[in-house]
Amino acid sequence: MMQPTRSRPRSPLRSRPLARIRAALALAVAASTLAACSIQIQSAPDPSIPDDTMLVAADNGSPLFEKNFNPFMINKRVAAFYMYEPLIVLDNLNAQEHPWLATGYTQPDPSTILFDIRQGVTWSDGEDFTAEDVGFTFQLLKDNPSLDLQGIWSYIDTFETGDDTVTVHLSAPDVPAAQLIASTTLIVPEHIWADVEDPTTWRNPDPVGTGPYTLGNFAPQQYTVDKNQDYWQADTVAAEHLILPATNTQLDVATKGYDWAYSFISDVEGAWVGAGNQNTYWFPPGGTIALFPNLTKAPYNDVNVRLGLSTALDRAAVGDAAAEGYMDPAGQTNILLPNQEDVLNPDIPDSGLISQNTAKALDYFAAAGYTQQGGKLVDASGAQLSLTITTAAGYNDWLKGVQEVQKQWGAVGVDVKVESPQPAAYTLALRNGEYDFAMGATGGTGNTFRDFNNLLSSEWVKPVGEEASNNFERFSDPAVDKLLAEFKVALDPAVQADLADHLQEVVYDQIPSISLYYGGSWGLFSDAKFTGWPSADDPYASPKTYESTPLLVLTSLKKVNDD
Amino acid sequence: MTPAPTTPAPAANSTLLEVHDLSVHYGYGQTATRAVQNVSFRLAHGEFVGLVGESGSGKSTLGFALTGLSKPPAHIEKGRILFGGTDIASLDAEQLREQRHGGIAMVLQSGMNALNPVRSIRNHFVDIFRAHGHVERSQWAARATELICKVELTPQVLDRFPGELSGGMRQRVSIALALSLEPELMVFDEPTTALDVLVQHAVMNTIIELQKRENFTAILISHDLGIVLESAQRVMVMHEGRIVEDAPARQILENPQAPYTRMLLSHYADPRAEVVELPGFADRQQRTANGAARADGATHAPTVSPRTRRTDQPSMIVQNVSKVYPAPRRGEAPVRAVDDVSFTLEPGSALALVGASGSGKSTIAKLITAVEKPTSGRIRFGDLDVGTLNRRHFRRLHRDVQMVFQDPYSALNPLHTVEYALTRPVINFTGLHGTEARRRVLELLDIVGLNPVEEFAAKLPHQLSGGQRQRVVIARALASDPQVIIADEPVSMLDVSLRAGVLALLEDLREQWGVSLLYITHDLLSARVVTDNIMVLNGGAVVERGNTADVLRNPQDDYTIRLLDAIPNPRKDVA
Amino acid sequence: MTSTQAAPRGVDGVAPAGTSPTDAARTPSPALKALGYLGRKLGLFALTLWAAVTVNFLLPRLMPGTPADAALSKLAQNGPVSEATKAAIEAQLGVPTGNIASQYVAYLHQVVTLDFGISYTFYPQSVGELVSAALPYTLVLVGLVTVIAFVLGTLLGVLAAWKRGTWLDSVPTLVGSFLSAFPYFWTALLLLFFAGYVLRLFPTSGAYGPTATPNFSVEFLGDALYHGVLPALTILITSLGGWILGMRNTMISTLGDDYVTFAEANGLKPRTIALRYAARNAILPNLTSFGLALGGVVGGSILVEQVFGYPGIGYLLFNAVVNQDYPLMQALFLMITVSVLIANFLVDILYGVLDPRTRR
Amino acid sequence: MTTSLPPTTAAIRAPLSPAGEAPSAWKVVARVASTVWSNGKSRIGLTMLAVFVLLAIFAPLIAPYGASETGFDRSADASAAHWLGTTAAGEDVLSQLLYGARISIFVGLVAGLLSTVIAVLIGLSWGYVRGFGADVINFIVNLFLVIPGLPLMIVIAAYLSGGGIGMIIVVVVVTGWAWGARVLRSQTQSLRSRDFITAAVFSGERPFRIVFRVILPNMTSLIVGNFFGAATAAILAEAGLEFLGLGDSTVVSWGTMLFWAQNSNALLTGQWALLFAPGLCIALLATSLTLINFGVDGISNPRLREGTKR
Repeated sequence: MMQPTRSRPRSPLRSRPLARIRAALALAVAASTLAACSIQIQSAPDPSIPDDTMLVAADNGSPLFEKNFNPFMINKRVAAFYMYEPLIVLDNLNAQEHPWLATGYTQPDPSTILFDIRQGVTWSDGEDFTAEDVGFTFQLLKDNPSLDLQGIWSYIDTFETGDDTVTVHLSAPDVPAAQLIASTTLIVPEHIWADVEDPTTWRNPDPVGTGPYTLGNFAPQQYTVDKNQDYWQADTVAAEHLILPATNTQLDVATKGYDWAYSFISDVEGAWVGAGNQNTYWFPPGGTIALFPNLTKAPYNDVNVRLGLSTALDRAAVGDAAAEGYMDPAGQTNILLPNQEDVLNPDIPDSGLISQNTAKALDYFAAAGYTQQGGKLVDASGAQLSLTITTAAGYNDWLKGVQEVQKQWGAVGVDVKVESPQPAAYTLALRNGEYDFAMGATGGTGNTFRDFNNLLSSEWVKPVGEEASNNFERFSDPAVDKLLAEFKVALDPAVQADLADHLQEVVYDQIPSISLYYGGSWGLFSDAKFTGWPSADDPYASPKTYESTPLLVLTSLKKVNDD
Repeated sequence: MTPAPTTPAPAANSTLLEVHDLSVHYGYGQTATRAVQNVSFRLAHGEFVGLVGESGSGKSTLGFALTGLSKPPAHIEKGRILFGGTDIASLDAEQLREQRHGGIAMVLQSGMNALNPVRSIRNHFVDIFRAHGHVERSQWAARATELICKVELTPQVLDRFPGELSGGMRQRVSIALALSLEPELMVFDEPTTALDVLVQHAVMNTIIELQKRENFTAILISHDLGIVLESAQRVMVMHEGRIVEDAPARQILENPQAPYTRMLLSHYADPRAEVVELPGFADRQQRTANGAARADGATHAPTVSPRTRRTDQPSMIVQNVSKVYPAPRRGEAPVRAVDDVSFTLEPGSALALVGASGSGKSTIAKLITAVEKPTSGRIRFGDLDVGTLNRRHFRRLHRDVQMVFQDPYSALNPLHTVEYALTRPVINFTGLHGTEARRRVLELLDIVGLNPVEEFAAKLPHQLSGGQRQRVVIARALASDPQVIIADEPVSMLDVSLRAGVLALLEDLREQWGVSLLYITHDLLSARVVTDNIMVLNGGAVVERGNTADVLRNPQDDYTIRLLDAIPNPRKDVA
Repeated sequence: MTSTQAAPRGVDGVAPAGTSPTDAARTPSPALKALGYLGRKLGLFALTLWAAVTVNFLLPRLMPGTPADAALSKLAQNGPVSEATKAAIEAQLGVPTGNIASQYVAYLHQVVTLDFGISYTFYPQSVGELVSAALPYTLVLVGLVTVIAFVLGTLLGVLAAWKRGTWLDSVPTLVGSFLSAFPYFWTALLLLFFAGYVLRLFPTSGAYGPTATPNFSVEFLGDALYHGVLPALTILITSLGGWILGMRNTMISTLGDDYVTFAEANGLKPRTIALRYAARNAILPNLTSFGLALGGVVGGSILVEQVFGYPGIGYLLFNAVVNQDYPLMQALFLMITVSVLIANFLVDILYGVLDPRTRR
Repeated sequence: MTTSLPPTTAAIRAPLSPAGEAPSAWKVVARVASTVWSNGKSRIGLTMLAVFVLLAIFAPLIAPYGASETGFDRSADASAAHWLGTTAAGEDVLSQLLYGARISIFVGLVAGLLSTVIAVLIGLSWGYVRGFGADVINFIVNLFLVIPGLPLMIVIAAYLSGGGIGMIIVVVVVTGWAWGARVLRSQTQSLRSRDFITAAVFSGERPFRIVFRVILPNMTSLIVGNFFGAATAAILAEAGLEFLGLGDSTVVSWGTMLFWAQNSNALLTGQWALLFAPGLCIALLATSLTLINFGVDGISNPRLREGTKR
C-alpha cells in the first residue's frame, strides 16, 4: 500500500528552502497585521466608588488576605501602618523627620534620648494615648524579641516614662539610633495589648490605634479602612475611606481607576497616563542599585580593578536598560540625588557621576596589571579577567541592568557570566560573601549615617561562609571605621555634614560598591478625586504605600470636589 | 457419521442464493489482489455446502462478500449475489441490516474474539432481539435459553462474560447468536479451526445436527477437506480465487475431477489403517523393513544413521517429572500441567507426544528445554541437570537441544533476513565467522531444501510461504548441529499440501543426521508417519504408551480412542 | 494456543454436564476475588505512598537557601535589614532545626497526625487553614472542568472514530490537536486580555467578587461561578484535544475487532455497535489517563491559577515553592501525590467493575 | 493465525516493504518515514516542522536584527522597520521570534530524545526482566508517574536555577520519561511472548542482544511516536518554566519572550504581538509534532492508517 521511496521524507527539506522561509515570513506578517491594531487600554473607574473613597494598590494578598493587623509581624496587613503610628515619621526620600506621636526629641548626650509625647491623642476606641503606651510598647518588644523586627533592643539599655516624656538610655553612645527607634516602632495601646495571651502569634483582628484610619469591612479579597473621625489631626485627612484589594495586577491598576499605586509600569506614559483618569506619576530615586564587589577575592580587592570596571561603565545605559529610561544613573557617592542634594559633597566632580571613559579604564586596569590583548583583558600570565555577576531570579530590572553591564564590560575584554538563582539562594550567597560581583541595593534609609555605616562599617564584616547582615562586600578600613565612630556620636549637624563629605569621598575613591543607577520609588497617582500628591515640584514624601511615610501623604491630600 | 443421506428439504430444488460471475478484489487497478475471480454457483434451500480451499484461496473473502460484510480495501469488482432474488450489493446499509433477520447469518472463524468481552452472553442475545424486534420482550429470556440449549450449553452460560468461557463454548455461543436471527442461510467460516481436536469434533457434530433439525441452508468454509466431506452434501473446492470443482461430497470422494482436489484428498489417511500412505511417505513399518523409495526426491537414506558417533551420545532422561502452576485465580486449585511423567528419548529415536490442548504436552517441551523448571522429578541430558539449569548455561543445553515452533509466522523475526536468522545461532554455537559462517548458512538452507540458497538467504519472512518459513525454522534449529529436536505441532498451522513436505524433512534429519525427535502433536496421522514410539497424554498424565503403529491400531485407553474418532476422515465410511 | 494457557479450562464442555463443574471451579466466591484484588492494590498503594512521602520530604530540602533567606530577600527590597531582623524572623517562622534524620522523624509524625504546623510564608497561619481555604476552589473549578473535558472529549472522539474520514472526524481531531498544543498560560492570558479587559465580559481575577465573603448563598455561588468561567474555559480548551484523540484512536482499533464485525453480521443497530460494542471497549484504556488527570486536579493547574490570581492549590503551591515554605510545600505535595494515588486506585477498582476480564 | 484471514487482519500482515529490501534498524526507520509521509496530516506536520527548523537554522540570515539588539524605541507598535513591533526593552520582536525558535526546537528535540532514550532503556529491560528486578523498576516508574509533574519541575528548576537551558532539559527529561517507559514496557511484554523471541534464546542469544537487537527494532514506530510526544511535552514545559521565570531569563526563547512580555505587560502597553506571536509559534510547533504522530500511529496500529476506512 505504501512504497518506501527513501528520498521522499526528506523532500520538504530539499525543495528550495527560500520558498519555505517566505511562507514562514508570510505567517509572521499575518501575525503582525493582527498585532498592528494595537489596543489602548482605557481606565474605567468603578462608578459605585464614591468621590471621598480612594482605591489603593498597597496590600497584596497571596492571593487572599489574612486578617492580621499585628503591627510587629512580617505578614501584617499593610493598612496596619495607617492605624499604628511611630513617634516620628522619617521620610527616607529626603531624610527629613516629621514629629508624630512625639512632638520631638532631644539628645542631651549621645546615649540618651528624651521623647516629648504628644498630648490630646486618643486611641480609636476613645481611650487616651499616654507615655505609658509608649513605654509598654518598648517593654513588649523587649519581652518578645521575635516581634522586634528592627532590633531596637540591640541599642536600648533601659527606659523610663514620665507623664508626657519617655527617656531612653542606650547601651552605647549612638546618636542615629534615636531616629531608628523613633521612626520604626509603631506604638500599640497598653489597655488592649496588656491582656494579650501571646503577642507573637496574636493576629489583632480588631485593631485599635492612633492612626488616621480604622478597619472597615474585611473580606478575603478586599478590605476597607474608614477615616478615624477623632484623629488627632483629623482635619488634614481628606479621604473618608480607602479600599485595598488583594490583587492589584498592573492591568487592574491601569484599567480600574486606582487613585494611588506603588508599582513600576513599563511605558508609563502610554500605559498609565495614556489610560486617562487624570493619571500622573512620580518616580523619585528610593535607593542606589549597585554592584557589590567581593573584596575578599582577588583581583576585586585591587582598587584599580574596581576603578577600571567602574570607569568602563556607561551608567546611563545601564539605568536605561534596567528601568526603561525612567531612572537616572547613580553617583558614586551613596546618596540619593536630587532629594539629598544638601548632603552632597560639593568638592566631588559632577556630583559623583562617573562617566564612561574606556581609555581611562584601561589605564586603571594597566595599573592593576591587566592589558588588552586581542580584545581580551589579560593579566601577566595571559589569563583573561573573568567574573560572575550574581543577581536574583525574578528581579527583572536588575537582570536587565546586569545584562547591559555584561555587554559593556565585555566590550573592554572582561569575560562576564551572569547567575540568577532564586531570591533565597541569592540572599544566602550575598550574605555569605560567596560571589564575585553581586547586585544589591544600598542607601535610601533616610539616615545618612546608617546609609554609610551599613555599607562601610567593619562591624558587619564576617568571614566568607558566615552570614553578614550588611557590608556584604566586606569592606574594612580602620580609618573609615574611625570616621563612622565619630559620626555615630556627633550631635552637631555641622560635624555630621563634614563627616558625610569624607565618607562620600571614600565611596568615590575606593569603590566599595559600584553604584549603577537609582532604584525607583514608583508612585502612580490619579488627580481625579484627590490632589496634592508628592511630586518632583513638591517632594514632601516618598510615594510608597507601605511603612509610615503614607501617613505624610494621607494627611496632605485634598479632595477635588469638596461638597 | 454419514453426509446426510436424508433427502433434502422439500424446497430444496428452489434456488435460495445465486452467485453470478463474482469477482472480489483488494484495492484497485493493477496493484489490486484478485481474491475471488468469476465465481458462479447456485444454492438450493436446505442444502449443506462445503467450501474448501487452502490459505489465500479466497474462500473467506467469498464468505464475507456473500454476507455483505466486505470491508475496504475489499470490494465487489463485478458480478451479482442474488439472495432470494435481490442483489445483496444493491441494498443500502439499513436494508442490509434488516435482511439479516431471516436472511444470511455468519459465524466467524475467530469465535474466540467474536464476542464483546464486556457484555454478558444474555445481553448479546438481547441486543439482537432488540435490533430486529422479532422476539417479544417477554420471550427474550425464554428464547435465549432455548437457543443456548440448542448448542448444548447450560442456561447459566447466559450470565457469563465471554472471558469466562472456553473457546469451544464461545464458538457455540456465536452459533446460537447466529441462529437467533432465524436465518435462511448460515455461513460458517472456519468455525472450528481455532479449537482443540476433540472440541472441533464436538462443535462440528453440533453444527451438523442443527442443520438437520433447523433445516437452514448452510455454507461451511474450511481448509480441512476432511471436515467438509464429513458434514456437507455438496463440496466446492476453491483454488486461487476460482472454484475448481463443485460436486456432491460422495463424488468428490470417489472420483475427484480436478487435480487439485485429488492432491488434497491424497493427504488424508486413517492412522489406524494397516498401511498409511502419504505423498512423499511410505508407511514407517514398511520403510524400516525395506527402505522404500520416496517420492520427494530426497536422497535414499539407510535407516541406521551414518553418523554413528550419535549413537553413543546421551539420551534425554525424564524421571517422574511433575509441573504444578499456581492457581490462575484465587480460591482455585493449582493446575497440574504435568503429572509424574517419565520417559527416555534415545539418541536417533522419534517419540510422539500426543494429546488435546491442556494435556500438558507443550509444558513437557518447555521443561526439557529448561524454559520452565519442574516442580518435582529430574530431567537429565548427559551431564546436564536440565531441571535446575540456570540461564547462563542455556547455551550448553541449546547446543544439543533445539526447538521447532508451532507457528512459523511468529517464529521468525519479521525484520531479519533468513540469513541473519541462521547466522546468529551458527556464530553463537559453532564459533564460525564471516565466510565460513555464511557457507554453513547456505549449507543449512540446502539441507532443508530451500533452493536456490542465495536467493532464499536474502529473503524476509513475509516473502516466504508458510511451508518455507517452517523449513527456515527447522534450518535454524539445525544450526547448532543439535542432538535432540523438539517439534511442537510443526505442521498444524500449515496447509495440508505443505505438511507432508515438512514431515518428510524431519524424517530425513533423523535418518541422515541421527537427530532424535520429540514430536508433539494432536494429529495422530502425522505422529503415525514420523515416530516409532508414542505417548498419549491426558490431563498431564501418560495414559498410554508404546509403539506408535500398535497404539494407534488397537488403542486401549478410551481417551486415545476419542482422539482417533475425532480425526476427520472422509474415507472412514467408505472403507 | 499453548496448552498451559488452556490448562485450567480443561476440555471444552461438550456436554452441558461437562461444563458446569469446571465453571464452578472457575468462579470462586466473589468476596474472595474482590478481597485479593483489593489486597494487591492496597499493598502497592501503601509502598508508593511511603516513597512519595519521603520524596516530598527531601525535595524542598534540596533547594538552596532557608525560608528565612527567602523572607529576608523580600524585605531587603525595601531597604537594608538589621542583624536583629533575621533573628526575629527566624524566631517568628520557627525555621527547622536539628539534623535531617530528626527532621524526618518529626515530619513523619506530622504526616501521621496530618498536622503540618505553621506556614512560613503566611505566618502565623497554619498549613491546615491555608489548604482548606484553597482546596474547594481548585477542586470545584479544575475537578469539574476535567470531568467535563473528559466526557465531552470522549464523546467527540467516539463520533470522530465512528464517522471516520468525514468532517466529523477531521474537524474535531485537527482543531483538537491544535488547541491542545496551546501553552496553558498563553491561552489564559489571551482569554484574560480579550474577554476580561477589552470586552470586559468576565472578572479578571479572584474566585469571587472583591467584597464577598465565602458562604453558600445563591448570590455567592453565582458570583463564584461567574469568576470561574475564564479559568475553566482555559483548561477546557487546552485539555479537550487530548481526550478526543485518545478516544478516537482506541475506538478506531476496537472498530476493527471481530466482535464488531460479528455484531454487524448479526445486524445490530449502528448505534448499539458504536456505543455498546466499540466505544464501550475503547473507553477502558482511557480511564487510566483519566485517573491520573483526576488526581492531578488537586495539584490545580498552577499556571492558570497564577494568571487568573485564582486562590487555589496551584497558586498556593507556587508561592510555597518560591518562598521555601517547607511545611506548606510538603503538605501540598503529599496531598497531590496521595490524591493521584487514590484516583488511580479508584480507577483500578472501576476498571474491575467495567471490565469483566480483570475480575478473573 | 489461522489459514485464512478477514480483511482487517490481512491488512496487518500485508508487507510493509517491497521485496528484496534488507532489514536493518535504518531501513525500518526509512519505512516508518515513508509510512508517516503517506499520511496527509503528518505530511502537513512534517512540512511545518521543516519550516521551523529552517527558520531556526537560518535565523541570522533572515532576522532583520540581533536577538538581544537593543536601542530601538521601546514598546513600539508594528511598523515597516519592526514588523512585530519592539519589546519594552527596545528589542525587535520578529528577530527575537526567529532566534527564539532555536531554543524551543533545540530543547524540544534534545529533551524529547533523551527522555525517549531513557524510556527505551528502562521500558525494554523492564518488560524483559522478570522477578525482583521488574518489581523494583515498576515501583520507581509508578513513583515518577504519581509525583505531580509541574510541581516537581518547579522544585527541581528552583533547585537547579542558574543552570540555563541544560537545566530545563534535565527537568523535562526527569519528569517526562515515565509514561514512555510504561508504554514501551507493555509492548515489550507482548513481544517477548512471541515465538521468535524464544527462538532467539534457542539461537543462544544473550538477553541484552535479545532486548536491543531483536525486540527494539520491532518497536520502532512506538519509539518514534514516543519521541514526538515527548518533544511536544518538552516544548510546552520549557515555555511554562520560562514563563514562570524559573528558566534562564537571559536567553532568548519563545518562553522567555512570553515571560518578558507578561513582565513588561505587553498587553497593557497595547502591543500584544509580543505576547501573541511566540505563543502561536509554540502552538504551531507543538501541533506539527502532534500531526506527525498521526502518521506514526498508523505504523504501530495499521487500523489507524488513512484510507482504511470502515
